[in-house]
Amino acid sequence: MERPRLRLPERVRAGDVVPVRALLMHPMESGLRLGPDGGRVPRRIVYRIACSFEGEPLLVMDLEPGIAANPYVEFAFLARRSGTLTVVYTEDGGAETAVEAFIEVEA
Amino acid sequence: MRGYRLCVSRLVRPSTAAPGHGQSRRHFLRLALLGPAAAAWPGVSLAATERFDSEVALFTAGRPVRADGLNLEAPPVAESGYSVPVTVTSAGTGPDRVVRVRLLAPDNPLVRLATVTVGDTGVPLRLSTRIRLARSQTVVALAETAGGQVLRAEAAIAVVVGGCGFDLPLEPG
Amino acid sequence: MTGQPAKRGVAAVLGAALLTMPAAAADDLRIAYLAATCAGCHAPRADAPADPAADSPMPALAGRPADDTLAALKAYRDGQRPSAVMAAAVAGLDDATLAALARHLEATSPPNRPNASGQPGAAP
Amino acid sequence: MTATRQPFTATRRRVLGLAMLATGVMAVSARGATPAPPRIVVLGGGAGGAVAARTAKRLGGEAVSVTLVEAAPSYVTCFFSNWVIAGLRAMEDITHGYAGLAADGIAVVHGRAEAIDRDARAIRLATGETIPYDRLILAPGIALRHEAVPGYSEAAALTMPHAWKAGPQTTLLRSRLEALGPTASIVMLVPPNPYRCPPGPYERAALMAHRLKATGRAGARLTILDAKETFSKQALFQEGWERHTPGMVQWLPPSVHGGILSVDPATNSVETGLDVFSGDLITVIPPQQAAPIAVDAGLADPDGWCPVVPAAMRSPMDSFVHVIGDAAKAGEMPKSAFAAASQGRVAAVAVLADLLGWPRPEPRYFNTCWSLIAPDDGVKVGALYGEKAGGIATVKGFVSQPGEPAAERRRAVDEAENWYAAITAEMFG
Repeated sequence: MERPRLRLPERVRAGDVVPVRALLMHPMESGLRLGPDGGRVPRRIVYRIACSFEGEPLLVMDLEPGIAANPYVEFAFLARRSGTLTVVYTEDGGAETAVEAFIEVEA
Repeated sequence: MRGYRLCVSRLVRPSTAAPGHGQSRRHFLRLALLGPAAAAWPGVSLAATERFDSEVALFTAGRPVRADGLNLEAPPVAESGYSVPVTVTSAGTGPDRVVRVRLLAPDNPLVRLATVTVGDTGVPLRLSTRIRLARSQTVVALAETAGGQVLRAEAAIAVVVGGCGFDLPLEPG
Repeated sequence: MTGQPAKRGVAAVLGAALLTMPAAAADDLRIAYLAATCAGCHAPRADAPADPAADSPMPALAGRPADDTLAALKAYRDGQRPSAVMAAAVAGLDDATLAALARHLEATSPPNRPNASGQPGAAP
Repeated sequence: MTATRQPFTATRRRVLGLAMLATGVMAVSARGATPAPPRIVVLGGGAGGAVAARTAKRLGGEAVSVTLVEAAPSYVTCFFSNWVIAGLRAMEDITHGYAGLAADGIAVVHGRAEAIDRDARAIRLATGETIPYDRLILAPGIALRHEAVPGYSEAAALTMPHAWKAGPQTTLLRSRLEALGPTASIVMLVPPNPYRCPPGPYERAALMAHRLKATGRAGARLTILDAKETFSKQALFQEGWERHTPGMVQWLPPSVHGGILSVDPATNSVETGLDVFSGDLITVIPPQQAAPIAVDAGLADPDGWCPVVPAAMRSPMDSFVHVIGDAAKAGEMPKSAFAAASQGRVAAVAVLADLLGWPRPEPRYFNTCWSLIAPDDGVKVGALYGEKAGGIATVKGFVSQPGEPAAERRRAVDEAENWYAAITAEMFG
């Protein structure tokens, strides 16, 4: 899998809303498409995106083939303390790729 | 996508999501929202309606469905069904905080798009992603609150798919 | 290219005739303009066969019998012959205009470009 | 009329007769003295300018003098330059000379125009020479606004080619594409509307991916960072990319990539609101506006494009000037060679009607944009346009559909090739 891309502010104040934007370049092959040879292209999708902050789950997305190629998710959480946000992508077959970002929260 | 907001819950009659109601209401919505474009849409097969209704039933588990408290934002017209932005929002906090969201595309070959489990983010729900649409249809978001209520919102999206006529806006060139 | 001094005389005669037909002359520019719009697509490729009936998505129109061209233009306009491009191209043109355009195209010699055999196109 | 001219067609003779009549009337009014015919000057020898000049001369004959001012001795068409980048055509195939215009009796001046003196009704060349006009048809094309992309410049274009003006940039992008490895990453920046050739970037992506795949480099990836949320023929392109080169082309709108912040030629990277995108090859198509000569002459709006009166492509700022082609704001017509040629014909007959006292024909604006999705898979979009509420608006349009039979797509490729032959014949004779 390609390197996931994650954007969030580097430094915020406690009580701020922290926007999270995560993108992974991935074909999200639906399994419902015919290839050039006329045969069905086998399904290969990212079926889970798990976002956690210091080990606590913030958002877990279970994806179906109806999610667009290059799955993108945007959400927000409340800045309470400094720590690491982790996003783990799991694709069919079990392969995983993860990206982390540290956010410093000023009191 | 700013400016493409569509607060569908205002346009929808409170729904009980009873099996069999889905198709006619969606049909009504199309006519109401899209006018002449709706006439060009192929009818929904009975099997597709059943798949959708069973998805709804699975999520609601017999609980009543509220048509307020949840918004689904999407462009009313999508140039292409390959990647359509959608945003689910809810102002609910405390017991009304959204803990789970399911996105459904009734007229896709696979009705279920995604299920999102929301942890303690500390802020009201605002979730954006991008979906595939096989054709024009009304996308449905279902949500479950911490207090166990089920919310529903819809957004009608006309998919141009290469221009099913020039009655829909199409960029020149 | 060969000189055509005789034709200058013909032009002068036609010019004199137009003195007494200002309305027809005015129409000439309009039809000549419309014919020019056709040339945006309908010019023979350098490698195209000389036969205008040969299969080409945009056949040469110059020198074609006016009746054939007129029938085709009407069929496109009225939707009897399917072509979204041609339907748009002739939309809103009345029968008289299409007939004048067809006659104009018939009277036009094919462009004097070398064809596959390296010879200039034939003048009418 | 000299013995070396082409034989006249019957129709040309009739129109020329009209032209002679007009000349005669002027001669009478001047009490026997033969005045010089009115001067039509066309500035810019692209699709719009060349077609305007040739239409004016063909229909106006000896009743008008037509001069074309163009800096370049030969013209490389931007249309079909994507075919060259992908190795489907050679540079020679899209390079044309102006000899045919001179043979028509058009005075072709190869010089760089420096300014338009609207008061004196003359063009000033870099050599100091001035060319007076009675009517000016201005077809100057676009200027690339390199500076609109932070970090980009004319110098940076040697590292991150735009290839949006055909010529050395086309050759550069082609050679850079050829040099890429089997798993190379390419990043393409696409500007906001309006810009020259709306479907061009997406055709380029399709053809670059085709070239890479056809040369054993299917592992390469092309990421489009677009300034727009949607684009021309989007579904057709997205379907085509997936069908012909699955997984090779990724398109990201600003709502996903977060907006272009800057480019860095030193590190071959692009910073967006989401992340830094690095590439082995980065191609930047910068935002555009009308060429400086039109802007400097006060013929452009604050947005950098030249407004026109729809009936004749005449400038509302100067009734002696008509602006055509990519520099003009032609309502719903896209900036394409086909559209420019269509506008060139309208401007030419409007100028003739104006100068010679003929009734002006109602304009019929038309456009078709063909795009290749693969060498044997073509799509098109186009329309007839008319004057509507003071602007140029679509009257009747057409567009290819997803899932069309292969034969129809192949036919669209034939049409595109046929059109190329037709328009270059119309431009250059």
